[in-house]
Amino acid sequence: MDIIILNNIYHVIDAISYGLYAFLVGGLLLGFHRKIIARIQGRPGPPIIQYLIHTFKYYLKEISIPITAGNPLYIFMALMGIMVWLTALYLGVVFKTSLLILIGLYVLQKIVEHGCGLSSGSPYGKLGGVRSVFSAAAEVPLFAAVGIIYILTQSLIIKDIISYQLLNGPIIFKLPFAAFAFFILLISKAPNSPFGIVKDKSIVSGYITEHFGILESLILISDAIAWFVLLWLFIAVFIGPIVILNPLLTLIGMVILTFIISIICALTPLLTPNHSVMLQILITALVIIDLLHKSATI
Amino acid sequence: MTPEKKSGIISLIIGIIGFACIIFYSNNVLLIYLGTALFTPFMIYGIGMMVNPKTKRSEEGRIPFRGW
Amino acid sequence: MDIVSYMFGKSIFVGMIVGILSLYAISRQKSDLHTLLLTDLVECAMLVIIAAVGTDLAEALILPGLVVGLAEVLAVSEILIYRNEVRKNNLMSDNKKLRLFEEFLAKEEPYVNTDVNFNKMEVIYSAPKFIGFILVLYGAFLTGFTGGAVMASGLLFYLLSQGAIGNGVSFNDIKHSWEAISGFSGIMWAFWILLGFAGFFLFPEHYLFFLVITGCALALKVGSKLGLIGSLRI
Amino acid sequence: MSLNIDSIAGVFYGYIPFGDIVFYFTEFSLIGFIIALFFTLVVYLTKPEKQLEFQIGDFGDKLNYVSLEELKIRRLMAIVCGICTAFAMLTGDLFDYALFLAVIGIANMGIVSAVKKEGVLSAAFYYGIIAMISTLPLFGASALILAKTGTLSILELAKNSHDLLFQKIIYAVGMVGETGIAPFYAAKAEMFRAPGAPYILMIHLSSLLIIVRTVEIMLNVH
Repeated sequence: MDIIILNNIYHVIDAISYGLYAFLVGGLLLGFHRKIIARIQGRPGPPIIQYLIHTFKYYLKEISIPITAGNPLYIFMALMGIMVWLTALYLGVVFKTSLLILIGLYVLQKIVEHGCGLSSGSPYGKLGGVRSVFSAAAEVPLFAAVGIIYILTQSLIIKDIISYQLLNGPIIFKLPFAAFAFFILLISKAPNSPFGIVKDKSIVSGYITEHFGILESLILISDAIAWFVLLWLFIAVFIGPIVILNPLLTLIGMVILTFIISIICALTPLLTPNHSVMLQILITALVIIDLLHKSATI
Repeated sequence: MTPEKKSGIISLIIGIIGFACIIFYSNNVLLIYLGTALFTPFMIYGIGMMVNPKTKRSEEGRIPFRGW
Repeated sequence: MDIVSYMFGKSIFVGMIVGILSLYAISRQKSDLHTLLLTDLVECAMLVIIAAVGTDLAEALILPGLVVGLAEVLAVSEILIYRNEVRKNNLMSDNKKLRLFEEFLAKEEPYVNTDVNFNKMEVIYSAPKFIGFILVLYGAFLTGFTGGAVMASGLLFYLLSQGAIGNGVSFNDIKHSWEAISGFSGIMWAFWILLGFAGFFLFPEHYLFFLVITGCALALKVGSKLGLIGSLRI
Repeated sequence: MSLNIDSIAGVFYGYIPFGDIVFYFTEFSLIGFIIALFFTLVVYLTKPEKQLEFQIGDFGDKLNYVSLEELKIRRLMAIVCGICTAFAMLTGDLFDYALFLAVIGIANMGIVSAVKKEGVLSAAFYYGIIAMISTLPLFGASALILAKTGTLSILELAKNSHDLLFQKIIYAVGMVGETGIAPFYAAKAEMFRAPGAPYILMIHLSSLLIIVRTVEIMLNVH
């Protein structure tokens, strides 16, 4: 009996340390992202650990629940962000289960954005939430990409996808459209991205306008974990075991990906909501045509 | 007690109960990991509310939202 | 080739054509009401396609499909009516702006219409009688203890619904009916035990006759006994 | 049983034989089921927000008042929507799934039907029209699959290949219309402007979970 409990405690510590690792790496990468954008724009920029410093600073700030908020949804949404991404981290990175579950969890991130915006009752948050619903078009290519991957590998379990790549080489050369769709998703998740209509500065801070103090800190934590998980997923699904089986190489791959995305984010302007949605629908159409072509030939 | 403090205490209680459940009554590794994912945020929020400084505002409690 | 397989392709074709034609009509339509009616036509086309399969399973699928379609028509038409009402009100009253946090300052409660006269509905009067009658009849047909329970549920339902409508009787009437039903139940008990049950053992050769008496008397006894609860008008 | 469900939705835990309608559990469907139920609970517990709107071309904000009568209908509808979503995650019957989708559509309309804003009601009306039209491809495709294979059970359909590409495309089109995503959601996104956060959120959650689940079904049935 005692051994089981000790084992359980060991597993819990294991899980928490995984989460902490993901948070630290994701936070550093996001700080790096900010630094590169600053350098490209000719500014010195904040130090790389700025993201982590922000998180700890907000963690020690008091909050006050707005009079218009709908509780407990208002607080629960911030917690849900971390829940979603920790679950994605464990199911994807640790247990390597189905890709479909991870896509489902990514979709829940939309619920978090929408819920944060709506539950506060603030018009700015509301606009951020409604824009988040609009940009749900970014997920549709993802589903098509999942279909394409399934047709190629006959499996959606990440473990199987990795072992497929061990035999046949990286998927990115075989399915460029699916990889492109996934890459667009990464870009739209990055801060200051051309698709970042949700956190547009013209609507104050978008959906996190009302989530300040410790709640903002929670959202920052979840964003850092999300960045780690999404980068890992891209590398695991499209580039494969050469990079993913060695933690150090994985880290280097993440840094390179972040670097590419930062350059894209720094050099492109923010699109207006309708242009952003139109572009995403265009990519969707492209990927769906690819899916139909692939499934018709098989 | 302000509603903020109250929410912190409630989430701390939920977190502690949840962690006790997964440590004492679970024998599946996947379940332990998912339980950790579910209850860690409650713990983080609860502890954060406990270490929050005392407010310096004269009227403690609810205010209209920040964008106003 | 049987008739179902012969007609399958043609039925599907007809369904699709009806669907596409009504979509075209919807696109040309300006009035919301007409749009709604034409949408119902699309649902009919959906039923045609399901019916084209022509098996038992397809038959079982048509009904839920129809019900869901009707429910959607009802919901959408309800929204249409409500929208038109709101639009009319908006046109009549000039858009007055609410003050900030007026809700926390205002004292009066919003008006909720509670005095709806539900008793005017015909179904409230006719349905309980019919359901009660069917249940009593079915209970008599079943006989025995189960039959008694079914019968009693019919009686109970009828009496309770009468009470709910407010169609109640005076206290004296209740007393009389209570006495009458319990007396009847006692007689039926005697029938069951003495005539049926004892006779069953005394004259085994006429078992069928006594069995029928027992069954019927038991049904009536249980039915009337449990039906007594209904006359309490809880 | 050698199923490719294992390689799509994670570990296959088993099924409940409820007559024709078989509910089956996989890792994916269990997580979806629990999320939907959990969210329904949160929505039930949450007090509604009090929404402020800014005025265009004017100063000052407008506070949206939500009456009690309006709230009760919406809460009921949100709970119906959540329960339907939860069981749509588990069901193993194509027609049953289509029915759940239609009921979710009705519940979505019900959530916004009591709102006293003309724009929201118009959006709900157009969404309802699209949802009704898309019952044709949705139910029609399941009927076509029934005609071609003789079964509607996803577990049966997953066992061997039936060449159902065309039917699957029609089914997916029906789902897209019913949940009101990408090309159709111009109508639906307007609905989100209605006041009353937790209930409106249920619309979004149900449609997103349904999309993921549909992808799973489309991959399973082949």
